[in-house]
Amino acid sequence: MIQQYANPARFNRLAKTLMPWFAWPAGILIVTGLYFALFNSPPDYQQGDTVRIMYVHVPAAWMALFVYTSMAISSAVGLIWKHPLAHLSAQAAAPIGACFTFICLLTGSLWGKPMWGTWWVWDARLTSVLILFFLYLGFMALHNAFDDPARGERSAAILAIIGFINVPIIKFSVDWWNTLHQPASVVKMSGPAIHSSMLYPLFMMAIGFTLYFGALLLLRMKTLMLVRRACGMSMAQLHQQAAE
Amino acid sequence: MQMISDFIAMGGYGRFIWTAYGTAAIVLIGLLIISLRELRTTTAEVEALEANSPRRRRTHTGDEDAAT
Amino acid sequence: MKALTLILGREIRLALRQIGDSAIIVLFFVLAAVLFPFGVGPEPNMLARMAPGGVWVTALLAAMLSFERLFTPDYEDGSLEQLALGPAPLEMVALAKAAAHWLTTGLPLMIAAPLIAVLYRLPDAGYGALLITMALGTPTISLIGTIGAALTLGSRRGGVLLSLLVIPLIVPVLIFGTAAIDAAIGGFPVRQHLMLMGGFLLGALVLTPLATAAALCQALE
Amino acid sequence: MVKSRQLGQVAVTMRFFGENLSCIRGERLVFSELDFAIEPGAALVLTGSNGSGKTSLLRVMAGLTRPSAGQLGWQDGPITDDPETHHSRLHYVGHLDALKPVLSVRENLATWSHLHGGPDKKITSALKKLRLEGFENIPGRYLSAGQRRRLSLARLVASDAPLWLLDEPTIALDAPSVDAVRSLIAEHRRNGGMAVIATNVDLGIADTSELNLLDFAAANEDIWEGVT
Repeated sequence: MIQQYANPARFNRLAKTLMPWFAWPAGILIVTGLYFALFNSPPDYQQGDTVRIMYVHVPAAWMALFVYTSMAISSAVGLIWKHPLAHLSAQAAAPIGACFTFICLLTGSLWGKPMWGTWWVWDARLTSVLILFFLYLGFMALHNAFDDPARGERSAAILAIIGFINVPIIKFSVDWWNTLHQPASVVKMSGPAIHSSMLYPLFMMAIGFTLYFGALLLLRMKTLMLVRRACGMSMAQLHQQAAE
Repeated sequence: MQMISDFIAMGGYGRFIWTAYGTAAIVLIGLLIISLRELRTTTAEVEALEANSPRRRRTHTGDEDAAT
Repeated sequence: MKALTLILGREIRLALRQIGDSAIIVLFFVLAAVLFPFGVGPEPNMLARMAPGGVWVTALLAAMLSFERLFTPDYEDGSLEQLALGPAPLEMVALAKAAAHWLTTGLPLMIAAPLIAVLYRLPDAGYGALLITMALGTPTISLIGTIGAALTLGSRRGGVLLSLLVIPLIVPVLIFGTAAIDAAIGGFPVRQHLMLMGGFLLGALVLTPLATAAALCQALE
Repeated sequence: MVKSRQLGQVAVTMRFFGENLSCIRGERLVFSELDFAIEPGAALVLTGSNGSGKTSLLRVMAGLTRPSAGQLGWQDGPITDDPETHHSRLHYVGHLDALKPVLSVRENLATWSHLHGGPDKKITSALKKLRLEGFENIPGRYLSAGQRRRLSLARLVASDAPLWLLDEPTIALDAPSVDAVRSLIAEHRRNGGMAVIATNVDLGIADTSELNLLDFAAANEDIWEGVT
């Protein structure tokens, strides 16, 4: 086995050991988080119970940005040091990120209807998150538009790096333009502007989602490695017959 | 009984909240199931590939090839 | 620098030999723009209200059509390899290709845009802004388009995929382009929109050749 | 080592070598731990069955494909330090002819030779050497496969480059053209130039060293080996 390339066998063993440490805590945290979110936290004095959508909308939004950032970083690592595992982690993360972005957009609009009276408004934050969703779809579409998987992963990696410019735009869109969307109220210089009884379920859900992402990433990476292995083996057998 | 229907109603916003949680659950659990199924089919495929060219036979043809 | 002019000269000579290609692009622009009044109805102030967006969106789609033919012919007949193996760096090749695309497609679209605006009965105050925003916007579109063309080089459904990748990156140019024309019509100051568009152009001028060169390297590997 | 360009004489007389090269193509290791070195005036012939990596190795030498391991270099340093200088020191003639059907034969050759700094007057002599005189103004689309191949080979002489990388140069060529190519290579080597030729056919070129890609094949190992 060629050592200096990716060492899939070592990663494989690592993934096996890490998997339970991600999967079970994720399940527990999400379940307890849901319990607190739905039963144990107070309704908002203005919004009433619709604020409970926050416990899904906000963690999904954080995850959408977190996953794209991890994709951009692993794509850069893959391109610079020609490390196949890095490309694989970007390819594995893309669908997960796309799902989180979709959840974020959907729950946002479900929260917007009762609060702002409309499903969608062309607001800086919402538009840039929609663009992020298209970037995820673009990454996945570009990835399997080529016959040679190695070619697809490298060109998708470049798109991931170019698209990264959108992440700061999303983060600061609420500050740059006067947006209907609420400015940052958790991660702030002056400390969170939310009461602790609402903050705990929020963090529980956020950490639960992150662990869910970690477990699913390892799982999808293993699948992708097996796909590549199958592709490599069939190519090798092809040349084996050709040589005979 | 009354408490539960209050809970379902969620102060009149029930349909928004439950659709939000419902779709989020469907998407996340759906993704998990799809990923698990993909893993199963790919492992089966690799095992099939490995079966019809076991390591022993491959090195054998390898030697033959080097000899000619 | 000499290499840039050489490659640019080659591109322009090739484009002039096939002048029909850019003529078709402008024809599509006119046709697509003419469709809107049929769809929306000829009522004057509705059309005038819609003129900036209509002209800009159809110009963008027309430019989108020509991106696929940017690298594919050279990639298929081996010229791209020779360009990559030339003494000039790939960034230079990318810049020359973008400039050639702007001259053969962006410029004709810019010339045709006021004519279309007349069909849309754009108020007189808007024409100046339309020309300036097109002057600033079409080069940015050409530059970002070369990234898309390089990324999807050699892929199966190149054209459609290219639009999926490029449109999200071009949305800011469209937003501020139309906003500038609306501001001009309304008599509001146009300066900040044009400054932002100028910023996009300069940013694209510097960054896109790097991305395109990286994408071309992957394509040639 | 005279590095300045002298007209007509190949000035850059340096050794070109590669160490511990390996290349992955489509999830498969095509060759590994491959070393080679070419002295000025020498010719290296790459042999091996189809798919053994001849073209891949040529593209790695040209700098089109990045090797997965190992490095290439001239005596004054690895090619990655200054890719442009490396590119200006070589001509790569692959399977594709880099010919535009709309441009005439002269214009096609001129684009490539000017890019490499070749003077205008050498174009007619290049065409004559490849038996293409009189074709100057014919648009590229009317050329036959052999003529297109000869036009592609004309790039070698239209501008100077010490290293020639030729991928099956004699495909679709008739007998007199093969002789013309053979004499071109011989003259290039007399001027201190170097040539790497990938071919399955015996070209009958005197004292060449040979490199068989199959000696460096990686025994069918794929890089995702250990994954179970």
